[in-house]
Amino acid sequence: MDCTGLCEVLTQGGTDPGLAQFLSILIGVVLVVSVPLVTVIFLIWIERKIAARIQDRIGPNRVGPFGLVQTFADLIKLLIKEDITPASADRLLYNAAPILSLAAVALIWAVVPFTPYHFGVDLEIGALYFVAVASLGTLAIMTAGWASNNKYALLGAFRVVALLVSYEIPLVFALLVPVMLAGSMSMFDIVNAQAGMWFVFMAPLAMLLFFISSQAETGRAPFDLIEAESELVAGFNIEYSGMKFGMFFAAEFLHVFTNGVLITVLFLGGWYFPGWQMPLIAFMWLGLKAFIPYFISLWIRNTVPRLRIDQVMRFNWFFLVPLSIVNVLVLAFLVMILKEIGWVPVDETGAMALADATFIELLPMTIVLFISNVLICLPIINRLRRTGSDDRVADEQRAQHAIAHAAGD
Amino acid sequence: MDVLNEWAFIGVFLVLSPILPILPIGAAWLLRPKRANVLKSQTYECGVETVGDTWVQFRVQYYIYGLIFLVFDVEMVLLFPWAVAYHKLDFFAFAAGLLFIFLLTDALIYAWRKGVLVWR
Amino acid sequence: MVPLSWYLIVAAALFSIGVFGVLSRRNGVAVLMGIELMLNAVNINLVAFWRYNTTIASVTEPVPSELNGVVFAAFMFVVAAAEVAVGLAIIITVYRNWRSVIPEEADTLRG
Amino acid sequence: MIQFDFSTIAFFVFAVLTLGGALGVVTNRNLFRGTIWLMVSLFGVAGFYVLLSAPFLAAVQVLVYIGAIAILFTFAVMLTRSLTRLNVRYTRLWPSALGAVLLFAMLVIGVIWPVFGGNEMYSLPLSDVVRTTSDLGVALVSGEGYVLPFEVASLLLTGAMIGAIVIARDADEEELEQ
Repeated sequence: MDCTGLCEVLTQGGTDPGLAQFLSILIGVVLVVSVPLVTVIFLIWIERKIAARIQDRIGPNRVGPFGLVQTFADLIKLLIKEDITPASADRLLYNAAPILSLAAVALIWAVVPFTPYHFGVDLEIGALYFVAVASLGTLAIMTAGWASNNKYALLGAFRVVALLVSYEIPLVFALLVPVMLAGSMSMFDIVNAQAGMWFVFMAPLAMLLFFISSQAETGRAPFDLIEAESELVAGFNIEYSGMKFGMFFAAEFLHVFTNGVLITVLFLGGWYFPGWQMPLIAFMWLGLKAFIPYFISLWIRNTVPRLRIDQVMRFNWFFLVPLSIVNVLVLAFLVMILKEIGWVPVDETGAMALADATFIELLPMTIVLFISNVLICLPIINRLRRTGSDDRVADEQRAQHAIAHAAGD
Repeated sequence: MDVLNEWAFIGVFLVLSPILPILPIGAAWLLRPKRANVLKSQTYECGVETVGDTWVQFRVQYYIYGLIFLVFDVEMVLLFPWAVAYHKLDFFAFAAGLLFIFLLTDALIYAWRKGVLVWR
Repeated sequence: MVPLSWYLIVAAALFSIGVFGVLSRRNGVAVLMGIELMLNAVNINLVAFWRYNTTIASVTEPVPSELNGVVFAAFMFVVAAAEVAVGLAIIITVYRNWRSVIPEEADTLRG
Repeated sequence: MIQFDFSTIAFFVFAVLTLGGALGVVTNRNLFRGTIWLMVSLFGVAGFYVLLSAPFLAAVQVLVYIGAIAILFTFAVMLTRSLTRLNVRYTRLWPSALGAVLLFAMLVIGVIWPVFGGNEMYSLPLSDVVRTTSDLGVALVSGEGYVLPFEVASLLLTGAMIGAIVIARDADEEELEQ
């Protein structure tokens, strides 16, 4: 095993090489883990402020300047809340579920490249790692629902799991697109391949699909019918109280921002920004760019009404899944043809290589791919619109029929 | 051995990341009031005592969604290497990947035509 | 690094536990879980033999046969998924029709 | 002989996870808990894949088994509901336990130890270099590689999906009629 950086310093200081290596890994892990930990505390404040502004309120403003310390006050409140475990629950699994839920989200951060020099680890299979780890969260929800030993919890868990697995298909198909363009699953290589041109311009549709399905993966509105906190029981976490309940929520808050970071890494060029490259500024760019999808996600959450489960499922299986498959097929086909006519930058072996290409070299390819995406989208949007209005008409007719029927009696 | 070094990081991460939620839950366990009684720890359903089994009968629909997901998930197993190698594939190999996707789309179209994808 | 035989011993133990599960349980779902264990034991063996037995001639020019263990294991995932999907579907249908999940009791087809 | 480095310790951790989880599967009376144990066991197997330098398979193992097959198992357990409360029902408990132990002993004493145990050739991997996922992709779809099994796998999945839908749908329709 190689021993560089901090490990090297420790070895020179007289530490045993094995121990030094372990220590350097441990310190790295602690640093990477602390990023989501610190972020989540401020995310909760930001999210409450934004939600309040959208709903024409002020939001937390009592504790500390601008209510900044509010989250800590809530944390202390949660710490001294009574925490009830139902008598009929499966104690071990009941307690394990919230831990697994938050850990699954935190694990994603291991592969996030913050700057060219600061990242947890650069796995060769980074993109697949992220999907695999995210699926642990699904299992956590299933476990929580079953271990609570409650009808509503179990039903809620079943519904949420059915929804999560359904939306994972377009998510993974959308993920194939940056992997194909970069020719690697490593998050680091994917960012590097966007040096000349961000993937959002080459594959806007893939980004849109990824965004919609990751919104569903977090269980946020308009896909929050399982939870529907304002009208139904809470779903799979109905029996949870105190800190364990808080952990499910922390996982959700963190997941939304994690998705923002992932979209930035996969589609918005990670740490790149035209004409300005420095390690620390790179970190700032990543954070700033991650806020764009994060803010849009909050915006949608606070403005779009909740959908029914049959609508959500129909939207996924009849629009998102076919669209994501068509998207991959069209992109694969077009890039193959563009390579034949020489519009795609290639390396000396004739393989596609976007990493070293400049903006100008990538422009023709990008324009063709962008137009193809728009062309795919147009009929789909039309179809969606027509289906929506048909549904509305049918609903209205049914309502009128019911009224007439009631009056006739 | 470089690869294993990377995975050692993931291994340590795997052990440490549960500590993130365990710390606050543990602190809460120390601080919170513990005055459990029989009424409090009953199942929270609607105020009335719980009737019957928790394991109510579920619909096969859930299973079918899970099933289609499983098939697509396994498809990913073979498609991801194809996507990674895509940039250096010749036309024949590329067409093999397309045929693979088409064959699976057949199954999806079948499910669509049979109407099992509609939530009833 | 541990020698190959250790992996084989673990795989053999996993396979034996799977056999025990298949033979001793009456519940169809539990039997399928045992089969999953056996399939995974086989997969460990495939990958272990591949890792300890393959010579890689040149780094830059991969030969497909240098990857046979991983490819076989990937196809095992396909087989396992197909088996679980159909197997569980049969168990569910048998349960709905006979109100039983014990394989021996669904014997209508017996001649 | 054997150095106790990082990978050896990891091997033992994963062995304990795999075999302990497997024992949990076959001894647990509750099927849902059995599913969770199965996942623990298969997670250990994913660890072995990492140690054997096949990280792609490890990620796939977690993705397919924990992400999909576990969900399918829990759905099936709930759909065949009354069984979760069924007392553990073993048939031929002792004969099958004896059979499994004999099988294990036969494999270890008869095959693994004589053939691979003392053999120096199998104490270390033959080559340090490993193939990447990109090479795997080329091998899967190239003409001299595994393109035929690749397409057959797709057909198999299609067949399995259609078959399972046909089988499961009967039960669903019956239920809707009631």
